[in-house]
Amino acid sequence: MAQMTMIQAINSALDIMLDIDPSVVILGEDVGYFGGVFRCTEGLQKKYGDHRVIDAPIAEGGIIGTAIGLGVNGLRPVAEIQFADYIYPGFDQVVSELARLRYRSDGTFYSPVTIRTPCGGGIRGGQTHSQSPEAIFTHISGLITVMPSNPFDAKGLLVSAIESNDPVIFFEPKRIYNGPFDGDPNNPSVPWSSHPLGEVPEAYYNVPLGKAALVETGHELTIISYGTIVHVAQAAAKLAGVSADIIDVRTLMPLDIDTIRQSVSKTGRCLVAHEATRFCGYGAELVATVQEECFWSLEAPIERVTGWDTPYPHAFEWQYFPGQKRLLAGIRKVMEAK
Amino acid sequence: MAQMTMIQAINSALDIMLDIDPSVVILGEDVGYFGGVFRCTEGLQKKYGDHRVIDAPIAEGGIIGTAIGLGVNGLRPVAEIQFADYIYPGFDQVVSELARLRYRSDGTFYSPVTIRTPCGGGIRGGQTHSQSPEAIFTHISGLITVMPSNPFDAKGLLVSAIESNDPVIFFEPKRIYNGPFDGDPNNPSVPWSSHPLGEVPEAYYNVPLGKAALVETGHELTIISYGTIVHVAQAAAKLAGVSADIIDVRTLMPLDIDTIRQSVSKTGRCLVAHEATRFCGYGAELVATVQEECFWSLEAPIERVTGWDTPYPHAFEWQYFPGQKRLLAGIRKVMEAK
Amino acid sequence: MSQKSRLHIPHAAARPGETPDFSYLALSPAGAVARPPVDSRMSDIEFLSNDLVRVLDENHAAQGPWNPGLDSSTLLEALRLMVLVRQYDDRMQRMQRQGKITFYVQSLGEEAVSIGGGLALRDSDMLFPAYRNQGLYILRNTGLVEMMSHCLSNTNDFCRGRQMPVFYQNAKNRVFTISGNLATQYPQAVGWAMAAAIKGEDAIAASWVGDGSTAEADFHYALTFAAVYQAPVILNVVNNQWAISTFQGVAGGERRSFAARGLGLGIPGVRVDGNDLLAVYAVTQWAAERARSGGGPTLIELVTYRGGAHSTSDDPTRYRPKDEWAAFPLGDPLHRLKGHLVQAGSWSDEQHLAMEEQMKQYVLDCWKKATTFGTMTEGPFLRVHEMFEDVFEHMPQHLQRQQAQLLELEGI
Amino acid sequence: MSQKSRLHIPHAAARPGETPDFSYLALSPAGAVARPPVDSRMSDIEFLSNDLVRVLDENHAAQGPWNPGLDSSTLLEALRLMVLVRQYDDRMQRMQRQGKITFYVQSLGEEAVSIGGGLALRDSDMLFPAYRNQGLYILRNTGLVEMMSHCLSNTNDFCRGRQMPVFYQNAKNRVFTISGNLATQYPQAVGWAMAAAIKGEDAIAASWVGDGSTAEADFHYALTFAAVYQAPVILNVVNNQWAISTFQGVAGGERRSFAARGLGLGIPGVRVDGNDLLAVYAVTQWAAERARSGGGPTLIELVTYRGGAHSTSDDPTRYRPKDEWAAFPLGDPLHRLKGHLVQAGSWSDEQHLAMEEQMKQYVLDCWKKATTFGTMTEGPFLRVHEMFEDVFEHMPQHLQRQQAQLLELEGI
Ligand SMILES: Cc1ncc(C[n+]2csc(CCOP(=O)(O)OP(=O)(O)O)c2C)c(N)n1
Ligand SMILES: Cc1ncc(C[n+]2csc(CCOP(=O)(O)OP(=O)(O)O)c2C)c(N)n1
Ligand SMILES: [Mg+2]
Ligand SMILES: [Mg+2]
Repeated sequence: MAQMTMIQAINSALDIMLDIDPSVVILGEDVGYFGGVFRCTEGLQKKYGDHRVIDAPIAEGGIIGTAIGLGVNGLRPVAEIQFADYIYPGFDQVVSELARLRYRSDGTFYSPVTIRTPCGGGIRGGQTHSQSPEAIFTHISGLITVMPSNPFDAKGLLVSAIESNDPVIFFEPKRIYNGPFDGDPNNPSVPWSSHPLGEVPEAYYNVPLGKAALVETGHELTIISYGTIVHVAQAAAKLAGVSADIIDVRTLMPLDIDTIRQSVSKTGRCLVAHEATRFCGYGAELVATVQEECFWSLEAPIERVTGWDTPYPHAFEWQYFPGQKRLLAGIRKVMEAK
Repeated sequence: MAQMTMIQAINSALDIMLDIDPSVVILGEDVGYFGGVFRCTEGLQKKYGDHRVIDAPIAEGGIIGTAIGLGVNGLRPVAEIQFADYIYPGFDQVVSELARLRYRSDGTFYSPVTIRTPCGGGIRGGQTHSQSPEAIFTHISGLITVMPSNPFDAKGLLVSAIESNDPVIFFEPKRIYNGPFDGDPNNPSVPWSSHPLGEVPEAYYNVPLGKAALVETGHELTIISYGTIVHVAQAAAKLAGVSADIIDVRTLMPLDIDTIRQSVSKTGRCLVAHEATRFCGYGAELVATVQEECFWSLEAPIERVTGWDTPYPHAFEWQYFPGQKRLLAGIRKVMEAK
Repeated sequence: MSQKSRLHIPHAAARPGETPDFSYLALSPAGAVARPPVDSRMSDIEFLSNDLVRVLDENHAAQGPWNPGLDSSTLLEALRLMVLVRQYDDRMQRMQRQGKITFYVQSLGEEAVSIGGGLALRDSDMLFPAYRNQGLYILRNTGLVEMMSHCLSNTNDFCRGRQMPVFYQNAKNRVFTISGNLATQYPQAVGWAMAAAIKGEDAIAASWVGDGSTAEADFHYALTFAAVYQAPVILNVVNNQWAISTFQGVAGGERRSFAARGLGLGIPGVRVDGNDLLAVYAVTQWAAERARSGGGPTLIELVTYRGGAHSTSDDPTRYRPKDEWAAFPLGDPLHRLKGHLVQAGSWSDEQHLAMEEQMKQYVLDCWKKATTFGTMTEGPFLRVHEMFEDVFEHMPQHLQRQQAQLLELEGI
Repeated sequence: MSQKSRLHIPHAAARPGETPDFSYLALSPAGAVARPPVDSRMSDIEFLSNDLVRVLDENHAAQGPWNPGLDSSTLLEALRLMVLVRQYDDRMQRMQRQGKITFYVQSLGEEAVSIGGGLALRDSDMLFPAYRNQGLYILRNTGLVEMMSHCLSNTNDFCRGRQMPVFYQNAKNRVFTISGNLATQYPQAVGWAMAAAIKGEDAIAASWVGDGSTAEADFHYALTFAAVYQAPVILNVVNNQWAISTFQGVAGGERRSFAARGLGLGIPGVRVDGNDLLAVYAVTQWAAERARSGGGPTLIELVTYRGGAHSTSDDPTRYRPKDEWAAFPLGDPLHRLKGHLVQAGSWSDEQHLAMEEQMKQYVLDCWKKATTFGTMTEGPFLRVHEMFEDVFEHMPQHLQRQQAQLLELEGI
């Protein structure tokens, strides 16, 4: 076991997959010689050569389009999109091609592309370096969508994503690249080495896609979240003194409905939280699923705590981010409702 | 008053706006000399000249990008994207630019672009001529999203869209371009001339954005829908013999929450229906909103009837489309739940 | 305002009721254009993007350095394939008109593009076609019965009813699945070619888009990535003068050829008579040799004409002169190749008629066979639950549920 | 495999620890390139995309037909502006290092691009800059206090804290708002220019992107639409050799100049010494005259060098030699213009030092003033409820509710 940041864990997953599978190739902006603007691919070009870790032109649609072709010709491409905010120029290739290739060809063509991309705010990135567009991708049939909340899962899920023959959109919450974040920017920052899930095996392992994690167990409330907000939820639940099941969805599509149903049927109360904008966000699907699956167990309206329906403003990062205060208010509301 | 199809109503709205506002310009693929593949712009280039109704290169991102520039320079562009399935190449210009211009510049720059695009299935268009991607757009802060269900609304809402200083994504359900559709493809097709909302004033009028329409009034159930499915819902409710409020959302963002709240508070039961895929679709937001607003009035789980979470298959168009049978089953389920 | 406007609106040379006018087309005489070595410097081959490589002259004789010198059996096979494509198109077009299939796209007048280009490539090369390249599938031994079955969305459809007619595929023989979205296959072809290079294989990729589609982003991505990595790929632009209702000027063809589009990235372009099978073959062969020997990508513009409607949903009499095709200076590719063989003494009008009849009959037989796998109105039918398969490799729970729900509703 | 691979991977000429090598840069002597009339035929001006238009020679004397013949007061104003930009950059860079602002982007070494280009345009022309064009805002009389206030996200920020630092705007003086997404402004500029043409106005638009950004779709869209409609627009590519860590070859610059990118669409390209203010001015003037007189778009490649890091988040010592800038053959634009004025007798080292000092002081005064509107740590602050404004023209109900919810939570 080693202590790893999420960046190191991701780097380790890539390193292992490049090593054990000669068909794995990486391409993206600045991923090669430089090792990526967040250093996730550091050292890999040097180790595996410039034919396997490839600096790409600044053209997200071109990166994804050529990655699809690389995949159709038997390689297993891992494309990096430098920020999730910049995935939109490649959106058509993702939606119309990557997601649809297997279906439209009755399974004779497919391309096992993994798209890694850092998402989320909290690093003063303003509106074009802070977005969480996961909901959009979960609505597209044919894509697997993942967002880990810690180094252990990040490595294990990334290994599974690369091994998957289905395309995976792999969101990396950049706020927690270097340490967990409880949602209060005034607290001293904490490194992953102080967190149990910062302990990551150096060798190969995987975490299966499609399975949620129950990160806390309780009986009064179910909190469903993913990414950075998992940590905020843990802190807020503690503050509120409520005994909560906290579910880290991890794989957003396909969703692990069973884990959610079991928990909410038990607790009868549910709060859904994410950083992305609220309207038609992923939280809406979680609420809809919970009310469909657990309506008769519900003792209170399901509460949604999310980013506001505005772009992510530079000046008001912490008023935008659904931090402890907002989570706490949400918890109180759902606990007090009757 | 005249009898108009939805195509004629849309043409009439464009004609009137080109006429009364010299800043209105139209651009898109085949919209000029030819009058559009669905004929919505027929005759307009001849009438207003080739500087106001402009044939564009096949480049959706270029159409939207230049439309934004036209708008910033004082014009009021109406861009046509030939099929909603082909809006994705322009997605970055919509999300990162059109939707964000006003916000990022504190209101000093904006571009009053309307993007018209035919959506939905039922014309044997297969997976790339049948999509309903509205949910994706409603999740993007800064966009108004509209989908009319009849000629009267289509004209009035399109006039409002063009007049709006905010960008509007205007979805036109192509299955009902020429007549309402009750969801049963075996029934003889019906023209708009037999429908009261096929009566459309030839002169200027508008239908305000942001207001839903209560197309049927009842007391046992609320059905919330939009576009083609409004007609299917009407037929299914009749078949089921239930007394239902049927709400045609019309403007998907911003959503008319009041109309919904009032209705569900009254009926206590709710069914949400659309043609788009289910997971993280617009219906999820409707369900989430209803359970947040009306939880204590709900006597049964809110039911969702939608397209399946697959692409739209050519061979199984009518098994994919949420027709009367599926609506009926949904109505029964929500009515029988207790 | 229009008079002194600085906004230039491209106008088609002729509209319905007007006399066809192809004076805008720059032509070179057959045999007039030099054939430079494949390893020439860019600046020495730039002329290829302006001139028009032609082999067959007005008398159907082969001329000049681009004459690929194909033997008559190869040429007869090319002719047979072109006839077959045309007969196939004819039957399918009529089947659509009779309501037997929902949609169809002909390649009338463009048959040499697919057959000439396809023949010049190896079986191991991968093809990424557009929807008007049915010739490539036929050339690569895709059964007509299978292609028709696909158009019928029947139980023998290779994509199991998932796609509209004409969106073919043939993985075994290395022809890609067609997308409804224009030009998306272009960067994919470049990626495929990059993978071949990465793996050290000597296969190359080739892709085709229409003149109108060159305005799409994917065209730019493909050219950029192909140039940067010198991918072994042939990028074809089929300039059939029209993109639905807009003529090639709306795609930027008024000032410079489409073959010239890659020059600014250092990609050589070749403009070729797309209705001259020998020229298409020769130019493709040249580009393939460049790609295979590490010379990188070539952009080929095939100058041709869309003889039919855009698709069965289209009515071209609304936007172009009815007799435009007849006035097209590069003629009919089928007629020209036939003429060449006849003038060379290897073929006769009688033989041609007989072969045409034979192909027609073959196509009809195939159609009959295809319908035994089901039609839109008569079984056998695909099973509805297949709709949920292949969204993912393994069907996730939510789709299993939706599938069960549908089967219950349908009483299955 | 790499040895005989057909996959070409572009490699930078020099990496950290290696000797800078600009032998790949094709240079022309100052004054050597002809200045054709603006209404020349495309084929007669193609050389402009290969050669390098330069006016200032090694002795800082102005040479040849592109010498715009500017009077010394104009040149002194240009020099002052360049010094001001550099002083502004220097202060803001340091303020970021001290944690006073969150992010910054310098234009060190590229000052002539914005100042030379901007000066050659009219006030009524609309500018669509990239993030390294702060010079355009300064030239167009955007108050430094306002620009700094923006970088501070304070109460005087013209975009009210909505954007990261350096995403400026100046609607009044016709400089567009900057986006985080690369190149999106390029087709917008073309659309703006089209609107000017539609309205019969004689303003033109100009836009700037980096070499790396040319690979984006929006670059292609802009060129295509500009060519098709002959839009009155100037499209500038600032080739500063680097795009974060990748050199210009990764954007396709190894085989042909960026100026050549539009040739295949019939858009003339001019390659210009971007560190030579006189040349930049002259070329921009030439392109503006073309556009204004109905000649359509021009693509200008400005050859320059990114003297600093990509941004304050970047560390260039990881990927390029430390002394690369010093070895760049086109030198420092500021130094060169100053040299020109000194050698012409209109300026002296002493005057220059004094002016530099004056600008420095002015910048400092502006900074002090700007901070009175608030800093990141000290008030006054923007009011948090402003976050919900301007999403739409009128705030819809759901945002009113969210606003109320936030105010309640914050106890306001
Ligand atoms: C992304 C996208 N936009 C628009 C369309 C609609 N469309 C289908 S074919 C076509 C014209 C294509 O013209 P061209 O590329 O010249 O090919 P041709 O039909 O002439 O062979 C258009 C606009 C589409 N299929 N995909
Ligand atoms: C669509 C998009 N993709 C990626 C980025 C991240 N990014 C910001 S600047 C930059 C490099 C741009 O290089 P260049 O265009 O040469 O401009 P320069 O920084 O050299 O001035 C990248 C990749 C972005 N901002 N937008
Ligand atoms: Mg065409
Ligand atoms: Mg650069």
